[in-house]
Amino acid sequence: MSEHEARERATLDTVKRAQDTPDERQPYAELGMKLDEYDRVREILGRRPTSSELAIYSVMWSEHCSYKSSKVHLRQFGTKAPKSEALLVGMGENAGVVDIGDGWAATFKIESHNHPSYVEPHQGAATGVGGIVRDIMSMGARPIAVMDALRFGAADAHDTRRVLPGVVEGISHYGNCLGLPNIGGEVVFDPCYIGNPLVNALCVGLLRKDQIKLATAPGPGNKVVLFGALTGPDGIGGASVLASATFEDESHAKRPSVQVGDPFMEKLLIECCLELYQADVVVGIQDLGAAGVSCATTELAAKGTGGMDVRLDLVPLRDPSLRPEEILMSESQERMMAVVTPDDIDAFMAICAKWDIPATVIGEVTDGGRLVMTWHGETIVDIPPGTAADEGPVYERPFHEPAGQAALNADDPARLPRPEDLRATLLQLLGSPNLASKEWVTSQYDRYVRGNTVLAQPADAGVLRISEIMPGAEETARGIALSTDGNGRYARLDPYAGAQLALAEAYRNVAVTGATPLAVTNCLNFGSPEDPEVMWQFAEATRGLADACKTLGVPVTGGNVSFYNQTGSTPIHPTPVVGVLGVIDDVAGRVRSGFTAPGQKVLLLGETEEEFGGSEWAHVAHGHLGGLPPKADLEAERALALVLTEAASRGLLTGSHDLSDGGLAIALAESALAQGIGATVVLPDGDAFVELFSESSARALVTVDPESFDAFAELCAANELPCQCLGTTGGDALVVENVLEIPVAELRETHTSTLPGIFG
Amino acid sequence: MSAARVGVVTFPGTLDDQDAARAVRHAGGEAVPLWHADPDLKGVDAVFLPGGFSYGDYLRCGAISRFAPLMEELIPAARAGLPVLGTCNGFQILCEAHLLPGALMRNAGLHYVCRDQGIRVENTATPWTSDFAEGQEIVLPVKHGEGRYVADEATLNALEAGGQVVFRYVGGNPNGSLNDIAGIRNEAGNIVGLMPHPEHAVEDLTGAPSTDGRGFFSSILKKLVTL
Amino acid sequence: MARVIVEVMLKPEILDAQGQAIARALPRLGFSGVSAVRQGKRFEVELEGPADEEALAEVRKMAETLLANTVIEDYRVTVES
Amino acid sequence: MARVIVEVMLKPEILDAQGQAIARALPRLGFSGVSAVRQGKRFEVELEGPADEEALAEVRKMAETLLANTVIEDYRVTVES
Ligand SMILES: Nc1ncnc2c1ncn2[C@@H]1O[C@H](COP(=O)(O)OP(=O)(O)O)[C@@H](O)[C@H]1O
Ligand SMILES: [Mg+2]
Repeated sequence: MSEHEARERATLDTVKRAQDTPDERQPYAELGMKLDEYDRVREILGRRPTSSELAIYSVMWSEHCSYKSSKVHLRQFGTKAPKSEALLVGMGENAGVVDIGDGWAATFKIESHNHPSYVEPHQGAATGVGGIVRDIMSMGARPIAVMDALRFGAADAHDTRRVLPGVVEGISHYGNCLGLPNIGGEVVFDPCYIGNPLVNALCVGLLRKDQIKLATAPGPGNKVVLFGALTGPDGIGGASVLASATFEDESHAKRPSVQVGDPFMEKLLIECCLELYQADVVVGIQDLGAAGVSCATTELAAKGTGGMDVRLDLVPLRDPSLRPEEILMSESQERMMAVVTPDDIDAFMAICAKWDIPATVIGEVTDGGRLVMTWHGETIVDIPPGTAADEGPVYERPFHEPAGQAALNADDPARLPRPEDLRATLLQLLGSPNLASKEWVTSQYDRYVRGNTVLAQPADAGVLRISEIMPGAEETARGIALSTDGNGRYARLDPYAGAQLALAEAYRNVAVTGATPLAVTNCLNFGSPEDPEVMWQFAEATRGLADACKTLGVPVTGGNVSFYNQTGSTPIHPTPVVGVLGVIDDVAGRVRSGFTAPGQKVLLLGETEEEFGGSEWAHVAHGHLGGLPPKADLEAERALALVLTEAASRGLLTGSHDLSDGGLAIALAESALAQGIGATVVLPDGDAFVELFSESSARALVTVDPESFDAFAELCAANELPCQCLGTTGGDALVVENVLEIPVAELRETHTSTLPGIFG
Repeated sequence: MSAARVGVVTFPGTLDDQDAARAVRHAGGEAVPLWHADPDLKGVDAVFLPGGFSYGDYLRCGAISRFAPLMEELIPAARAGLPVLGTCNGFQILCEAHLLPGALMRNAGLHYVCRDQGIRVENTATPWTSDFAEGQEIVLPVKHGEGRYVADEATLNALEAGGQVVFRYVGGNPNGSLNDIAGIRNEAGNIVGLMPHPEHAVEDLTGAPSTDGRGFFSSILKKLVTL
Repeated sequence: MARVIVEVMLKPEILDAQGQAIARALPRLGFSGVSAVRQGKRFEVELEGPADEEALAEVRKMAETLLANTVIEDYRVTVES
Repeated sequence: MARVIVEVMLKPEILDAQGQAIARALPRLGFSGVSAVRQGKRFEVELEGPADEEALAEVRKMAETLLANTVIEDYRVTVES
């Protein structure tokens, strides 16, 4: 035994030592644990935990892993869930799975990597993509596309120029390297996100309906295999310290070590996993994300027999000096854990070798009901795994309406001066960072790779065909559509309505392509749950989202909560980001975005009210946030989607675009920009400013061939959907009669020059 | 008559192999998968080196791939006249393997660029471009971070003089490549490399801007049938 | 007219995917006897004036804020001899 | 157990887009007095044995064929002192 080993041995905190030294002081507080949580661990174990056990409980019971503050609210997504035949796997697994027909299923999920992306934008965002992709892989699916919903401080703020390019480069590099087309997302700027950018990454995967994999370790005697990258000191403490505690400006020195990704390794891991599934040599599988080995072993064991023996010293290391506690907490990327029968282990290892993926048997499933870990023969962990994985603390945090909420809602934008020059206002909005072209960002993403992208930016939703993605899918004509949306300003004014509006917009974006919305994922970005005002926002937003999902008939299949998004005591706007997945029976019938041909009738669907609370106009023209957000009329939203999908399937639509931020004016401009085709329209009776810029929901702009007009109008009437013919496409200018005329070239110049002007 | 057989190479990290194979099939050929670690060309009539990030594009794009066991077979075969097309990463590999002159460097704008790009076909005297008209302008997707073609002056002059510049960017140069070069061929003309992606532009349904990529595959298949 | 060299390497605890990929490739390419490779960056900074203490302090600041990402990288500034 | 350093820099006649971008950014960031920046790569190669002539010849070959692309780059091999 070397001197080093001897020293290590002497300081090793074994179960035996824990029994012998019951009163030893332990750094539970430093690991983010409360005294009562620590006491609960002692009670469960009937002794003090070893330091390795403390590492496990502290990460597993962190906000990030245990959802201790959000659980009581998230339950509504289950209790209020609409009946859905499509839902194959619901919340609680790595990702939800939805039946998309013809024997195929889609799995999708959105997750945040906000804090790491502030500390190290490139790696933080890159590993965010990597993590969500592994979640999708662990369901047995081939990842087929990614999306990214981003929020930054003001576009011209100094720190935004540091954070945004790094984040975009990280997503770009990681996603592009994996060969996953990026089919959509959002980029939103608001001063509230300075110091707290939001980086929410979504991944969608495809699998045969009968080949879903679950994170479970059944069958005593089965082998536990760790495969993928070696374990290093990446993001140690990240799960509890980085991901769930707010950090202060002066905490430079306390910066935890960040995780660094290797997309090449992940690409090999994807192909390797797919071959393992194909060969049917995997009994259970789990990705290693936050809390690494701690999380994978406890969750696999808890969902299996409950028993597992692990030899922690067999974990292959990048840095040989790592201690067992560190190995347990390491967040090294690009790792997976599988449960494999002894009969299949050779075949499993051979496939890993083919892909150059290191794989090591580190343990075995037992029927002992306990997770036991040893380190060079000494027992350092001996716990009932369910207590770490499933029986974490649950908090009913107090909440109340924020002090200024009523005053905020009373500050109606009706008091704001209205513009005289609507042409100038349209251009001002179109060139504002939130509405300007996002091409500076999206041109860094590969949207074509693997040749199955039917629609991507700047379409309302990303659309993929299924038939060519995987062997055996040739027969299906189906496609899937996906959109993510969220509006922090709306949610700030009314978190209940704001969450519903986020869902409504994503739902509408999916419907305008012709797809039927099926299921929901969500990422809830909020301030500190220990702040009762933030907790109120959270409670309202979850209640709103759950109610809306019920009304619209789309179940929540999974998601993610990110708390502590605040600088000092100032939280970000509550920002629920909602992703909706839809299915289109014949993907060839998808509807393209905007004006696609001249001579088409331009129709406005839905009803316009005077709604300027939280609007883009109030924000850009006046820096104003007050009043109430637009009404979330879900029944109207449903009727609109029904008409859109029905019309698409009958081939009645030649183009479509939903109305959202910036209202009709921006929808018209974006539609003209899509292919450089102008239009001449007449506004409905009423105040031209309101008609153009109000942000009422449940509206869309569509074009139809004059020959299809009657059939389409009938369809609208049958569904009681207001439909007004505004004019005709054609020409090279957007003409709103008696109001404004802008050449498409000028629209384009205004739309495309803003972000390059800021970011180079 | 059996279909012409076009080998499609997969390295660890290759991404566009599936699209390349599909494009070959759509054009009526047989796509034969070739694995980087197998030094076996399986008797194919032509080879497509597709895009991606082989070996993560670590070190330099294509630098590690060119040493793959398969390349030990491919390099002499290409020198002996086997038609070879490299797109994007495939082009980079061909340059690293010295089958084509010059090198591909980080884009002048320092960002990865994915966009629909105008391209002029400058030379149709290759088995991959014979179905195009000289001077024809087409649109293909480009998507790369390191596509700036560079070569020393003598090489550039020789390329220009010898009609070895096969494709040039029009309507804007996405990466700052010298002389707007988008693709080149070797002297014999059997080896062609370009940054744009014909394999993504063969179908109406998928979002790519055109079906102009079909010309590459119809060219090579005609050539192989008439051989 | 002095030249200052800034060398930037990943911190030892940070995963060097590039270096690892090279090291893994070497035996296949017929190179043996290498136990590890790390890849970093090297900047040659040409100064208009002499490399005096003041100028070096500037270059160090430049390395700290721009050339290196000190969250994951270490740097070293030397004057070319 | 020696460490050999391989430095790879672009040939002087090749446009160094990264170096130029840095040089252009410097004045904006408040750094003056820099006339040019060039960016290259630095490899630290850990040998299993000593850095004798034979080993160095191997590393030179590695630099020539793999670590540098001699169409556009020059390299230099040194033993770390
Ligand atoms: N970060 C991003 N990543 C990928 N695509 C993006 C991103 N941001 C915006 N996009 C795409 O740009 C287009 C315009 O975005 P946006 O105006 O927010 O769409 P919408 O209002 O329909 O939600 C959409 O196709 C969207 O998916
Ligand atoms: Mg939209």
